[in-house]
Amino acid sequence: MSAPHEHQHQHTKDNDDATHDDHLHIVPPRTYIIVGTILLIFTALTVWASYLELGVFNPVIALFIACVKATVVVLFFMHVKYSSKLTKLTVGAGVFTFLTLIAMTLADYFTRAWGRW
Amino acid sequence: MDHISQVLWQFLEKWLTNFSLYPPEASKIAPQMDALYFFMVLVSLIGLTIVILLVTGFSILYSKKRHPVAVQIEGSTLLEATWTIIPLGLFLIMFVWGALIYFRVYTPPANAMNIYVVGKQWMWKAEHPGGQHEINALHVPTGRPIQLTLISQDVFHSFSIPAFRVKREAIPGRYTSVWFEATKTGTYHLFCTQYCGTNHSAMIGDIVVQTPDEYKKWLQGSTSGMSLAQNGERLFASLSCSACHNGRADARGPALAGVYGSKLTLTNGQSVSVDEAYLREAILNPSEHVTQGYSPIMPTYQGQISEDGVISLVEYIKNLNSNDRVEQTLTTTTLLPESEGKAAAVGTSTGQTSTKQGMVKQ
Amino acid sequence: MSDSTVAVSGAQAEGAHSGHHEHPPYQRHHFETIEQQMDATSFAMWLFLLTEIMFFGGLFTAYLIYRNWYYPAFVAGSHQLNIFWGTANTAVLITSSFTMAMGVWCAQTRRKGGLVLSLCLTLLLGLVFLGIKSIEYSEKIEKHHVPGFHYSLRSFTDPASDPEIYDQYHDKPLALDMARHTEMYFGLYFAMTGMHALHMIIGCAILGYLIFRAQAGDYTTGHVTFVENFGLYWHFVDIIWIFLFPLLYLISRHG
Amino acid sequence: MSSSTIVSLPDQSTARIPKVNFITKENGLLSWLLTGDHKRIAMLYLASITFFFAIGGALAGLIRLELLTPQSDLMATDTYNKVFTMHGVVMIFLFLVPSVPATLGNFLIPLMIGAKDLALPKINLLSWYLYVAGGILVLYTMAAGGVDTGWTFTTPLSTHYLNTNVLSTGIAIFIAGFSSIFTGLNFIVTIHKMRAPGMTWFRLPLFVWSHYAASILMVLGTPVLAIALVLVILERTMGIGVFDAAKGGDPILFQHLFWFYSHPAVYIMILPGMGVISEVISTFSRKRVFGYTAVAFSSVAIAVFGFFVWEHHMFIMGVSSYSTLVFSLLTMLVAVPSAIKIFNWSFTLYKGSITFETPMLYAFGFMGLFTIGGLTGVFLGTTGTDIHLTETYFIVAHFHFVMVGGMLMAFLSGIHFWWPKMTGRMYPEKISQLAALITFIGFNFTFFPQFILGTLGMPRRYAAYPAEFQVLNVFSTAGATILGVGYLLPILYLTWSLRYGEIAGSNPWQATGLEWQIQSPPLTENFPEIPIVDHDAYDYDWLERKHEREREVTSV
Ligand code: HEA
Ligand code: HEA
Ligand code: HEC
Ligand code: CUA
Ligand SMILES: [Cu+2]
Repeated sequence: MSAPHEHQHQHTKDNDDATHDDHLHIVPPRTYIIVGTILLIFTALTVWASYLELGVFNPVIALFIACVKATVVVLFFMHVKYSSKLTKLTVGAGVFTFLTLIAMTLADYFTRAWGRW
Repeated sequence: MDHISQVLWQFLEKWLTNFSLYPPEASKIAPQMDALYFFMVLVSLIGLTIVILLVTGFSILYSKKRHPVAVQIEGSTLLEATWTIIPLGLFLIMFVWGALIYFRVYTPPANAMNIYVVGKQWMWKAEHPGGQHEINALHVPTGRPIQLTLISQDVFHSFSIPAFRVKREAIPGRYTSVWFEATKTGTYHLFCTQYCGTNHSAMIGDIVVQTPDEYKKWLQGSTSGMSLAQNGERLFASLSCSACHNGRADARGPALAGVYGSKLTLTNGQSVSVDEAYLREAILNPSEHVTQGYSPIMPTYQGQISEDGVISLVEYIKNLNSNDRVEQTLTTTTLLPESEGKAAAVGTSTGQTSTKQGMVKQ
Repeated sequence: MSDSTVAVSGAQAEGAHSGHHEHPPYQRHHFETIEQQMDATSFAMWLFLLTEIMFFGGLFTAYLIYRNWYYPAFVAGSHQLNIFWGTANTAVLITSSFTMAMGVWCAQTRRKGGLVLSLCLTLLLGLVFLGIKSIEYSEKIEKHHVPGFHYSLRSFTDPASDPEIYDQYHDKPLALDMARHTEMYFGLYFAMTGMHALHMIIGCAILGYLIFRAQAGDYTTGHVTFVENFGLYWHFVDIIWIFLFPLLYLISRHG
Repeated sequence: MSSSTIVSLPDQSTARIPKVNFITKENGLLSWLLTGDHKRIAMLYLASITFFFAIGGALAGLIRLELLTPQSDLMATDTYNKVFTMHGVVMIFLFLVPSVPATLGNFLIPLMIGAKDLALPKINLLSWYLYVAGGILVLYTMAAGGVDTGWTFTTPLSTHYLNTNVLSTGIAIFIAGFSSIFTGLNFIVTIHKMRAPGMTWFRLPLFVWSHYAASILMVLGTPVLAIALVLVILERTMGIGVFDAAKGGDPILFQHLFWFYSHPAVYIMILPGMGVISEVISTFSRKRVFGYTAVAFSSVAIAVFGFFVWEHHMFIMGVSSYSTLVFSLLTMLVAVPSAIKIFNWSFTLYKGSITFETPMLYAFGFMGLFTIGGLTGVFLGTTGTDIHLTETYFIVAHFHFVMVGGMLMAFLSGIHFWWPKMTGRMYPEKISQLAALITFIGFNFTFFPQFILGTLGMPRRYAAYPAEFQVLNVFSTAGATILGVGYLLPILYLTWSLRYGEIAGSNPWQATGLEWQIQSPPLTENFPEIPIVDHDAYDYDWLERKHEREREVTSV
């Protein structure tokens, strides 16, 4: 089998953000199987949790589980755990802007209830 | 030639008489707003002058002729810090000052006289508490804080009185408010400043500021019979509100006397203070904020009362200080024809969301 | 004189294409090395996914506001969704993500058969997802729960008229004003799942193309970028669903 | 300051345009329509945005004509509404957003960082086609009777109360938006991954930094506009209710989504222009930009803070007063980096050796007009004064000062500056200086009176207005006429110069950027051999040394 080496350093230039070994990191199928199973288990978990009477914690738990699942997908299926800083930063920037949109918009909606608009 | 110069002269004259550079200051807030405005103009002029002086000065001093070889300079932390911090400081002053004015403009004093304004494509309708209606005009007295409670029947509009330096958007589905105290008599422009479709530019009118005496006279001269509260009372009866809100011990709904201005606790634990906006919500979307101790049985009146009708009801409830008046409506209900009372109580069964149906005549 | 200031003189221009190092056939001319090309394309894919995050961000914002305002309507609306189909679909999609990840692995390790198989499975699961989704949609259409098209409030003002759901949750009837807001719930439901389904459809189309090329052996000679990038897309669509599922289906399921 | 002290043109009798260059490389329409070359795509963009600028300008002319008299006599009010809507849509989405980035940015970024092309040439071409598709849809909209929502698409007006072509316009902008996303995405990838050896982040020309910042905004902001438009379309076709107060929706939510894009969009529009100004001012004062790092980081700061201020477009629209505090404060913060830039540019002139060619004149125009425009933006960002000034001609004046006085001046500055590089030929210097002057004068005549009109309270989007505003409006219209001449001139003489202009040689301005060290027009592959960069941006000593070395070589 002609699989490339897992860590092959080949710096062509001094680009600070280029760590060239990312692409060649091959995640073994075992990891995928574990991750896939975890995801299925968490799916069952979240359905089960939704039948419990937890008040405000129902959505909290549902979202928490969803976040865990999403993180696992991003880290392993999407290889971010093995990727360059740049990729991690990119994901971070996306999540940050997404939260900005939501949080700053809701800031208007929640403070309207304080009485003045 | 002669003819032409005459025309020209007329034109010029017309121009000169129709020319102004600054709007009149006709409200209490206007001088305060202008103080800030001129402060900002001043800062801007200084800033602009500095920039212009720098650019032209250096251009002259260091033109290629005078200064053939450039001296390379990296930068200067001190200078850069200066022009970061000074503008920032000035901007922050403007922010604080501006915010103070903003809150003043949008926080009506408790003793303000309330006038309702309904905007719709393409006219303004003002409703005085005494029941006087005005279209594209608003009469107000000097020396008295006036609160406007605004709502739109369709799209966004904006109620703008440049001479007062106040402006507030009238939005669909929710009351907004603004207040002012006029100081100078006269007639001023009223504009709709939010783009609202074809005749946006025709949605204009006059603000007539009168002395309190003149205003009183005007009020008397233009009463149309019923005050808002009286009209509300009529509606309260005809829509059978009094069937539940009759103030009796066995009533299905809470007594409404004195509810305005009080604080209510809702079933979801929230506490709300009852203002015009809340009353409107309580009538149109009752099940969204159910008062503690009651069940959500009150039907929605959405789509059955026009905004003017809601305003009358709100004004009526606001002025309910004791339950006597409600008792009276109970007697009037029985006098009214059956059908009108019924028409309002339906609505639970149909799944229609149309807003046009079942309007009760005002 | 200025012509002579050219850092790279014109004479060299002729020799521009005298390739001095070996390039794999799939390397584009303007990249120096194949690593640079792979880096660039995968970075571009990530940036594209950022735009997708923000695209759905607008929908999530709308959802959060209205769910907060009209909670009872959203609960009643969510009871109309079939939790079995929802869960099944989540499982299907997660599995497809897994097969996609395996596909990438096969491409990386140059296993052509495995790659084609994984891609086919992924496509199959994607289609199953869409199939289930269309079953769910048709249920809504039958019940007149599509906003704007003779939307019916009956299931909410009179839950008992909808025995299937009523037997499960024993919902109390909603007041008319609140019941009307279920239309908002379904509006968002269709907007969100519709946008998601659109992404799935595009994904399936690309998968078809990928399978075709993989069959020809295109991705098992070291040129895996396209497969990898498509994998990123597919996983992203999966993540969106991971959030849509609890938000839309699992609001207050307890009776 | 007589003509062109800095220009070092080759001897016109012997000079030739290099036979092999990106323009002559291939012939035929198809070779342009299917090209992957960033320089050719830039030219395609240049032609198409000029076309749309002419349309937008013609519509502006109609606006100004109508406003000559207080009554709505030239056209009916709804025609007027359509005219300003199409003017806004065309100018913003089809002209100003792509103006500098898609033409100059496209052309120059690979050259400046020493790359052979953008990272994704096909996506680049796709983005042009998307632009064209969006443009055609806008043209279709106009032909089909136009749309009168205003460029801001305010709900529920756009969703429930108009029966004009809202859908086709919405789709057009949606598509044009993706064109912009792809441009931004391409730039970010290119700047990260394609820099030549030695071209570190802090050696990048500031033009590249500002495009990087603008690209971040394009990538993260535009999709929110897209989803806002999708929701408008769904609301119009299905009535899903999210923006419909009658169904419990909140029309203000649309404003949030729209301005979440459209505020950052104003920085998408200005940042690339600021990049141009950095290059031009440095070149014509022969000095490195004062405080390079501060200017570079201020671009990024504008981009980041730009995401947190959108609500300042909604201060009186019924948002919570408490949230206006936050957004107003952040608006003040975002204004500071712009001030930093203005002062740093001013001090770049200090102890320089300044000449006054056309690009520099436009740059000076930019500095003055953008300062006015920006400072009046602060008036609007201050909650108190915004109450009086919002939705009046004060806003119209504010944004024309920043967009026309700022960005359009910067665009023209850049076009003149890099014209010799792009085409290999010079334009007639005297006429172009005159045009710059005319533009400046005409501009001030057109838009300065509008500040006064706004303070007086004249509302925007009015086809008819009270008679006392007429004098100032006549001024404004007269100014617009001058302005129109000012814009027509460059179109004419630049076209003329394509054929008859003097041969420019590779570096007529003696500028330091990498793009100036290769032939003009450049080769298709830009650099036959990827350069190795060993000096900072704006290193005029390096240029000097290089010339010296070359002289030695030739004299030996
Ligand atoms: C290129 C486009 C562009 C740019 C760069 C800007 C820049 C800014 N804009 Fe503007 N804006 C628009 C385009 C733009 N704007 C448009 C199109 C609209 C209208 C949309 C519509 O409704 O149709 C608008 C509307 C608009 C509003 C909404 C008004 C309303 O609807 O009520 C506001 C409010 O805060 C605002 C603020 C600002 C501010 C604070 C800046 C700042 O970034 C400016 C910063 C710059 C400076 C501050 C100048 C430099 C400073 C100095 C040189 C310092 C001087 C020295 C001292 C103070 C000592 N703008
Ligand atoms: C990039 C953006 C941009 C540019 C460049 C311009 C340029 C101009 N704009 Fe505009 N404008 C906007 C963006 C822009 N505008 C926006 C976003 C709005 C808000 C819309 C809304 O409310 O929804 C607006 C609104 C607006 C109004 C307010 C309308 C109202 O509220 O009622 C006015 C009024 O004077 C105006 C005038 C002008 C003028 C005189 C020019 C001049 O600078 C134009 C000068 C150019 C020319 C005159 C053409 C040059 C000549 C040629 C290219 C030759 C070829 C021409 C032909 C063959 C015909 N514009
Ligand atoms: C079927 C009975 C019924 C009718 C008819 C009815 N209401 Fe109510 N109303 C209630 C009940 C019960 C409540 C308390 C629960 C709640 O807040 O929804 C209430 C609450 C209110 C409140 C909120 C104040 C408070 O103390 O909670 C207002 C205001 C109000 N009603 C006004 C009206 C008006 C105006 C009408 C007629 C147009 C009307 N109601 C018709 C039953 C009714
Ligand atoms: Cu009403 Cu404009
Ligand atoms: Cu803004």
